[in-house]
Amino acid sequence: MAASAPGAAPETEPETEPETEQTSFREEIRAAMREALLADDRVFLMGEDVGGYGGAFGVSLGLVEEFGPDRIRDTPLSESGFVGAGIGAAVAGMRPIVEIMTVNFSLLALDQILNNAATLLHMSGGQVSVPVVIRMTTGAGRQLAAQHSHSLEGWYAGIPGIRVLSPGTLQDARYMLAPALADPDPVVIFEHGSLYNATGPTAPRPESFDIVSAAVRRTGRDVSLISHGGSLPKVLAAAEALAADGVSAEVVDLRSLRPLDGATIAASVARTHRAVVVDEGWRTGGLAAEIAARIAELAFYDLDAPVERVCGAEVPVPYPKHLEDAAIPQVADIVAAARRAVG
Amino acid sequence: MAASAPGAAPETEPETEPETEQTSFREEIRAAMREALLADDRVFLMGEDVGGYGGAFGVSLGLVEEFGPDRIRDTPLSESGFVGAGIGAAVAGMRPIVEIMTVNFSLLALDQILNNAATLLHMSGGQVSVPVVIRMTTGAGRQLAAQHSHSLEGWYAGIPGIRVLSPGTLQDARYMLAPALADPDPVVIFEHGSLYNATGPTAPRPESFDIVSAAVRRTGRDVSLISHGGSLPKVLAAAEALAADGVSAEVVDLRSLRPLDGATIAASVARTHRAVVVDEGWRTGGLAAEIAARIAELAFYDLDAPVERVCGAEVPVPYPKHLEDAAIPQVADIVAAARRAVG
Amino acid sequence: MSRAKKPPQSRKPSPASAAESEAPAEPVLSEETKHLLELVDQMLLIRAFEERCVELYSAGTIRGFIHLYIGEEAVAVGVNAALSPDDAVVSTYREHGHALARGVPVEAVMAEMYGKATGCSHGRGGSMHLFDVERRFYGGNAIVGGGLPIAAGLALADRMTGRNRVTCCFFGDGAVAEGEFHETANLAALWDLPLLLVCENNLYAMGTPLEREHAQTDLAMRAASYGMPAWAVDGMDAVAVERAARRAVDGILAGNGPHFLEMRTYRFRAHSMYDPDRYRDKAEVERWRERDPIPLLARRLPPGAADLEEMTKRATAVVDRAVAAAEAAPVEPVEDLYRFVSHEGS
Amino acid sequence: MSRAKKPPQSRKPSPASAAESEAPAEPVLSEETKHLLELVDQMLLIRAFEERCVELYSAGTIRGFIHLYIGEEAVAVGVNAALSPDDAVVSTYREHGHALARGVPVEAVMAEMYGKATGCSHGRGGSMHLFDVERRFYGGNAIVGGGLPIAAGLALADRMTGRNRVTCCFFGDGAVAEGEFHETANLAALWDLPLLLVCENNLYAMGTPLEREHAQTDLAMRAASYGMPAWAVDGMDAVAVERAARRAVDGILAGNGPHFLEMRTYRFRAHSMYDPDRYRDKAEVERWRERDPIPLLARRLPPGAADLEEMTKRATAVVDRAVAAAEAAPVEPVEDLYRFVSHEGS
Ligand SMILES: Cc1ncc(C[n+]2csc(CCOP(=O)(O)OP(=O)(O)O)c2C)c(N)n1
Ligand SMILES: Cc1ncc(C[n+]2csc(CCOP(=O)(O)OP(=O)(O)O)c2C)c(N)n1
Ligand SMILES: [Mg+2]
Ligand SMILES: [Mg+2]
Repeated sequence: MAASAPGAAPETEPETEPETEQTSFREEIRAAMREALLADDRVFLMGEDVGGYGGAFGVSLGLVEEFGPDRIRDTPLSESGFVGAGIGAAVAGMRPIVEIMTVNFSLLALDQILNNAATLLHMSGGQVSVPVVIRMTTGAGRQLAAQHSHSLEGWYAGIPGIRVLSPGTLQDARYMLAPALADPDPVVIFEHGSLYNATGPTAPRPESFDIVSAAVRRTGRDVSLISHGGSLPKVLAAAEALAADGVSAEVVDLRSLRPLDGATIAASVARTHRAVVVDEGWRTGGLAAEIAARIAELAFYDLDAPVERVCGAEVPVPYPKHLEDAAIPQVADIVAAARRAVG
Repeated sequence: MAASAPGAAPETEPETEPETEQTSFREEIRAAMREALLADDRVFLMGEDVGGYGGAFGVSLGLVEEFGPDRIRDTPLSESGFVGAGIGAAVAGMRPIVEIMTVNFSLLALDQILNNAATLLHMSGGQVSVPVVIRMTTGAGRQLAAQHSHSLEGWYAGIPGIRVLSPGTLQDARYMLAPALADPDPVVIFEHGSLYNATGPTAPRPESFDIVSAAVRRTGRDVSLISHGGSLPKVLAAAEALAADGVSAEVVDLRSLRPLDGATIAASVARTHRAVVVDEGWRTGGLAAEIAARIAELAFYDLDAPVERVCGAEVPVPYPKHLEDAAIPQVADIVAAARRAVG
Repeated sequence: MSRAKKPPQSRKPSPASAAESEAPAEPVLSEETKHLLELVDQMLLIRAFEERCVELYSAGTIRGFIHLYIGEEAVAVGVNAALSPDDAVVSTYREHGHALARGVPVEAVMAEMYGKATGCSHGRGGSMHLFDVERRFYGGNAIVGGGLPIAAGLALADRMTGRNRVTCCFFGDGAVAEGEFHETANLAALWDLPLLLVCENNLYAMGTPLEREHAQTDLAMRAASYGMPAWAVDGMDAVAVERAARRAVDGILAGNGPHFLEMRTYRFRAHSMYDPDRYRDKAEVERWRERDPIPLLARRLPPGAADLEEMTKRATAVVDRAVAAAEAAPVEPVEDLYRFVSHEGS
Repeated sequence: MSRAKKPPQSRKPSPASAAESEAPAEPVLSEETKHLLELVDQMLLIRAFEERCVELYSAGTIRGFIHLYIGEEAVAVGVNAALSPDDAVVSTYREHGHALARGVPVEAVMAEMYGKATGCSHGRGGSMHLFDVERRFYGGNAIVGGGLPIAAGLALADRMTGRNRVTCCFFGDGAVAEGEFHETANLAALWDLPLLLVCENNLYAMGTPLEREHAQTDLAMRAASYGMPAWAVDGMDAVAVERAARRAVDGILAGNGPHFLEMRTYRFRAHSMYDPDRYRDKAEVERWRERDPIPLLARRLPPGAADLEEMTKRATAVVDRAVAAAEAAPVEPVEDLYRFVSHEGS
């Protein structure tokens, strides 16, 4: 299905993309998986249509030809079954990368993720490690309507026992996987569907690289724009627009949604005294709520204005473009919220 | 399983309970269902062991004898299947009460609840109504360990398209069901396992009764203690302790977790200038985060101190009593948080 | 209420045949021939509708995920012919054919593809979420297997209220691997629900061939293991499909509980727009195209009874009008974003 | 690595038999008799352990949910006898018997019931979450059906790394209705996983009798529909259980993929402590008690070979020591609450 996402046509895009120094999220994630598969026999990729089809979004295109159907393993439509099998294989010492086609379908595997992956280590008194990496596409923006447009990062970020990552840059798309696989605990990686085709220059291999700290992608004085993943480009564009307008916005990219890097967030707010949190998930009880609450706890006396939340509208995402656009954060909404914050 | 909860032994307790003017949560919920079954042929109860067994917590004890196995319908262990069937029956005009034994198992039905129950009305452009009521037990406190002690109210409270209720008083246990069944949209009712045996005088049938507004259970000047469901008794006890100590605490019972009654919350904080939110769910991304964020938005300039969150520790709930007690909010924790708030 | 098997002509005519009926009916045609002509008309309408969707999608006029039914039309029209207006239908994201065969107006379906306020789901759903409650069409569901428990619930309501009618649920071969299929099959058989389970086995779940989805590829046999009548049918032959569906519906109405039909069919197009269809052998696709359900059924008609060219023109004209209407139709105002979230419009 | 079928005595002896082995072995006993005596010892230990649990629970010493295995012991000891130490086991919340048969030290299991730091899960899990990774016992799982996909994953790892060993998953008749059973059975059969599926059919899922859980109550036949060898076994007869398990294990090790065994058994006690057992006819319970697996097996031994009274005393003594140790053991300090949440102790 996903393959029909206009924005995510794996088969057409790669061809048309300049293959020189430019690269895309899709290619970087594929390169990361390829490297992991080459480096460690225990690593394998499992999910619906990851093999012959190349992945619903074409992320694993070509891998089955190189690594074979055993390590690039197509699964039946059985989300709870194959995610649980990935968890079990990890318990047995493998390093599975389990791809859930989209976060929408991950609800069918949530029992396995919460009650087993996140819980086995503790229930067993430290005996059972679950070094599994679960990748899933998230987000709206391609007119896929109510059952294919969720952003449930906030729920996963609330589960003790797992690590949750949300790459928003090509470098993170490329280099977050290795440390995730090295983590003895379960790691969930969210890939925003609208980023797969995002291109840019290939990032150099970083000297040191962590998956725990947030990154300040742009420094500013007047307001902190805090976001991650698919919203990051919009936030950077908003910061640009605000600058043109004399408002100096700092952009904090969370990168890790669990654990949250409260120190970096608080430090930024301590500098700017104002915060806007941008997350595509539903506003009530979403990730933005936690970040707003944290800021109010960590930087209460630094805040000069209420924390602004720019979130998804609380509707099952509608199909028509004009309504979908209205349902998820747009650059203009971020700019407006920042203006309210700076008063 | 649940039937073995010491605190929830339906077969032993009712006998030992004084049957005169005193009543219990269990009896009030049963009375509410009985009334609904008598009042409307479209109402039926469906779930695992709701019939002959009387419900895992004995809530439906005796109903199958009165209404028969068709309307008090035992289901196989198929959470997604029978919850979905309840949704479908509601679409067809019935008024099903679907009992999910505990919230822990509701993860297996979450796809049906989110992607169908909460979404069908919108996806169909207003054509498909889903007047289903889903009851589930929630919470820890009975040493049931990591897979039987969740409090996921915060997740459900974040789903557009459904109403979420959390009775914390005998009166709400008794009278929330009828308006929930009258609601043309899906309603999820959380029953805290530790409340079933809570007893008190039978509440009079209220003149008017709503399921949208929060209730101030105790008025106070110095701090607002905001909570719901199973934590309410602890919060009232904390208020008592604080009073003995010269701290006047106001107790706000949310009652409805979605929609949240922001007005009542804000009004209380406007009076007290300090807030402590108490919820048994994991702190990060839980219900308390949303309430803290709301307060900071609605009452920013009224707040004299950061909002305190007293929540479940971020661990899969451990089995031993001393560790479980340490993992969920206790009266002492609430008192301490209130003291921090009033400074 | 019990009901007798209704003769074909008593069933809701499809829009296309409605259009046709204005033309003077060829007097010499038997009822049976007229019925088959109606099925051909319905298939032509679905085909014309979807071929137009391809153009509109390529032009960027319609968006989202579009899953074409081209090649599988005999299943939708054959099954629908066995259903009566008060039966219910639950479908998937590949449901243009089911909706049109059910009689959802072409204009409303096309407007939905456009996301217009006049769409059969008010424009909120798009291709994967077509609804028409008046016709008891309970929708496209885009979660594979997600419609199965809902269908069981619709059937349960009829069972509990003693209404003798059928709920028909369409799903694919891939859906059979989902736990929800298992739970629904067991519930339906256990509770003797009036449920018609129609598995459209087109041999692939996206890019995964049947034999890599299922250990036991005889899906009818798998279903039979739940203790329900189940058999496989040539899904390219509308007559065979209708006959099987009638037998199943009669069995259900007779109180024999759920029935499972494995419709052996094939999609001529890729899984969805832009799927490059790398995983299927072109020769295989060609072999199936030779069994295109439309000419297959037309060949069964008495010589001269079916002028496919003429009938295609009529279907195309119906689609043309639907496109024109959709183009002209209004969209919902942005202010109405929160409409339909709840009855209160919370 | 391939491996030969190991003779019984090469298997890890259970603590009870270890205790026993200190006593001079009766010289006239055949290997077979010794092996059966060992199985009786294991069953007596499980029985004694659980009867003590009832007392401790009633006294309020241990808490949480306690699901007794009393009456089903033959399944645990018979299946375990067919497994070798490098095989893996995944179980349910009714797993005292599986853990003890597997050789998890009684002291560690009893300490876990107490929630003590010396428990086999450090006291974190309690009755429903017994773990012992050293013995490849991957735990009690309290989500019905939740262990099945995990077991498939353990088997998948062996399959991918070419280790020729078995993963055994225990689950109940009720679990077969869960979608996860279906998904796991299909995956295992599709991928030829070395998985032994042991369904403990005790005729009830909590208070719901088999015929109200399943449309098709012949569970072995249902499993066979996935294309795997499956048959029913007298679960009260430890010898029949072991024979069947050996056949299945041999088939799995020979590369024939997953096998399913339906163990026809019965729980003599209620579903859990405090379940008043309203839903079962006392006469039915009595009939089954007449087939108590312990005397049933003892009767097969040569006259005089088994002194049940004496053996029971030994088992009770083992449990006494375990209780004493558990009583004396320390609990984890509250400061360690966050321990084991993640390797970082985040
Ligand atoms: C639960 C779930 N998993 C995965 C998907 C993505 N997806 C959409 S259609 C499809 C293939 C379904 O195959 P089948 O059931 O045979 O139906 P067909 O498309 O062949 O008609 C997949 C994997 C989904 N929509 N829902
Ligand atoms: C997913 C899930 N649903 C419901 C429960 C509650 N529950 C615990 S055991 C049980 C009955 C299981 O029956 P069966 O599988 O036959 O195993 P048995 O207890 O008979 O050994 C139920 C309903 C649960 N623990 N998990
Ligand atoms: Mg298919
Ligand atoms: Mg059972």
